[in-house]
Amino acid sequence: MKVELTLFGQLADIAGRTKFQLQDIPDTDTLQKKIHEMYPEMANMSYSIAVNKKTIHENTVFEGDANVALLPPFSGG
Amino acid sequence: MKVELTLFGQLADIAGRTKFQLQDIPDTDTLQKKIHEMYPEMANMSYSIAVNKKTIHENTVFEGDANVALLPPFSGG
Amino acid sequence: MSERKIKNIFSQGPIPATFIAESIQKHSSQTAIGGHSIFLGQVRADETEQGKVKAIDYTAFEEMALEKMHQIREEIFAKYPITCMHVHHSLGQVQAGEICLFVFSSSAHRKAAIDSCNEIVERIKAELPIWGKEIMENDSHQWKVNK
Amino acid sequence: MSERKIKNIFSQGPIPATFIAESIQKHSSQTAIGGHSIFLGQVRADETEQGKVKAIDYTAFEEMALEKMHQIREEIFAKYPITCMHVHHSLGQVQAGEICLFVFSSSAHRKAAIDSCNEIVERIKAELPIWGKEIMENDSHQWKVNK
Repeated sequence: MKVELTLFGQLADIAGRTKFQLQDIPDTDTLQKKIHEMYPEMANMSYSIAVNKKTIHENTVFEGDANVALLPPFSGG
Repeated sequence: MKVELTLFGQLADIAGRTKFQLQDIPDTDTLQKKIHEMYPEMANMSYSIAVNKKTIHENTVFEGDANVALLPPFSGG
Repeated sequence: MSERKIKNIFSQGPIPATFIAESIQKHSSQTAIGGHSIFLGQVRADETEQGKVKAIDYTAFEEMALEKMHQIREEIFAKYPITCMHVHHSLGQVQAGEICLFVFSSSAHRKAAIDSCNEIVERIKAELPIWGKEIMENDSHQWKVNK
Repeated sequence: MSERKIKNIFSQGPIPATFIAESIQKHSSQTAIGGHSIFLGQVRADETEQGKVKAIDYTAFEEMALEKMHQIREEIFAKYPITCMHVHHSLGQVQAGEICLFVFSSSAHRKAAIDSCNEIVERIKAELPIWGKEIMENDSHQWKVNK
């Protein structure tokens, strides 16, 4: 199972890239843990998670490959 | 003492004119009575009275010549 | 009493969209502004008992309206932290589909612009001595009543 | 689910005043409309700890933003008796003083246009995945935070 990750705003700045893939991630809690290991700075940041373009509000198990986006607080308009 | 009267909207339609003068009118109550004698239709109409461009809310005695306007309900915008 | 001059708000005929664009464009040099709120009144082709409205013919007690508008302007500036406000109202004939009222309020943050614009519109409709005569397609007419 | 298509709201760079005028002008054929409410967001030259803002560079998660906007549109049409609504948001760089957001709502009577326009603006700011990076005159930058 493959997670295609997209980062926006300040999160992309920190990662130095906007897209990458992670393998063998069963759910969003595991994903977040992994991300915070890779980029400790993100552990203290506020962001939301969208799985296949829907914002999730609790741990979500991936049922097959997933597109996941990490979304910093919005500042449009 | 002279009252210079200006009529707007439907009131001007009824009078068939927008301006005329009346003499020897001491106050707005007398003025209204006179107007309603001249144009009985106006007695049943809702309008406000402005003396020298200020809307009045009770009988007002003229202190010298006055400009009086009869204002139907507003419908700007 | 404030030093602001009494501004004219009236112009003959409809308010062109290009005039609105120019007014917006002029604010690009005011870089403290973060939000503009605009209200436009457009003449409706209402179906009435007298017929279908094709235009409204506006008249006003101009001097009194401008004095009243001046007072409203002062009160709005005192009440809201806005950068500027502009009001334009048509006189004479405005056809159905054309713009007869343009209210434009700007501020650093959106709330003041939005709230002041709404209040200006309400006060214009309630307090300015302006009258609209609805002209029907069959050339009969009736005096408009604001709700 | 409604039949309305998902509309694009994004365009590159600032929203020109002439575009706004054209949008207003197009509504002159819709003679059931009595009021238009417009909100414009303009980039502010804020003084920040990092320096003075000269531009905002907007990015968005476009597909998600358009799906969300579609849902907002459906809900607004269900809630308010409006004739039409239009939303345009900039992507890329918008200089201080330029327009980055254009929300336009129209209805027979003013209340629905005004209330829906306000609600659309609030929802855009709160719910659409769009980010503004403030570019300073000294070319440093910081990510904008909506209040």
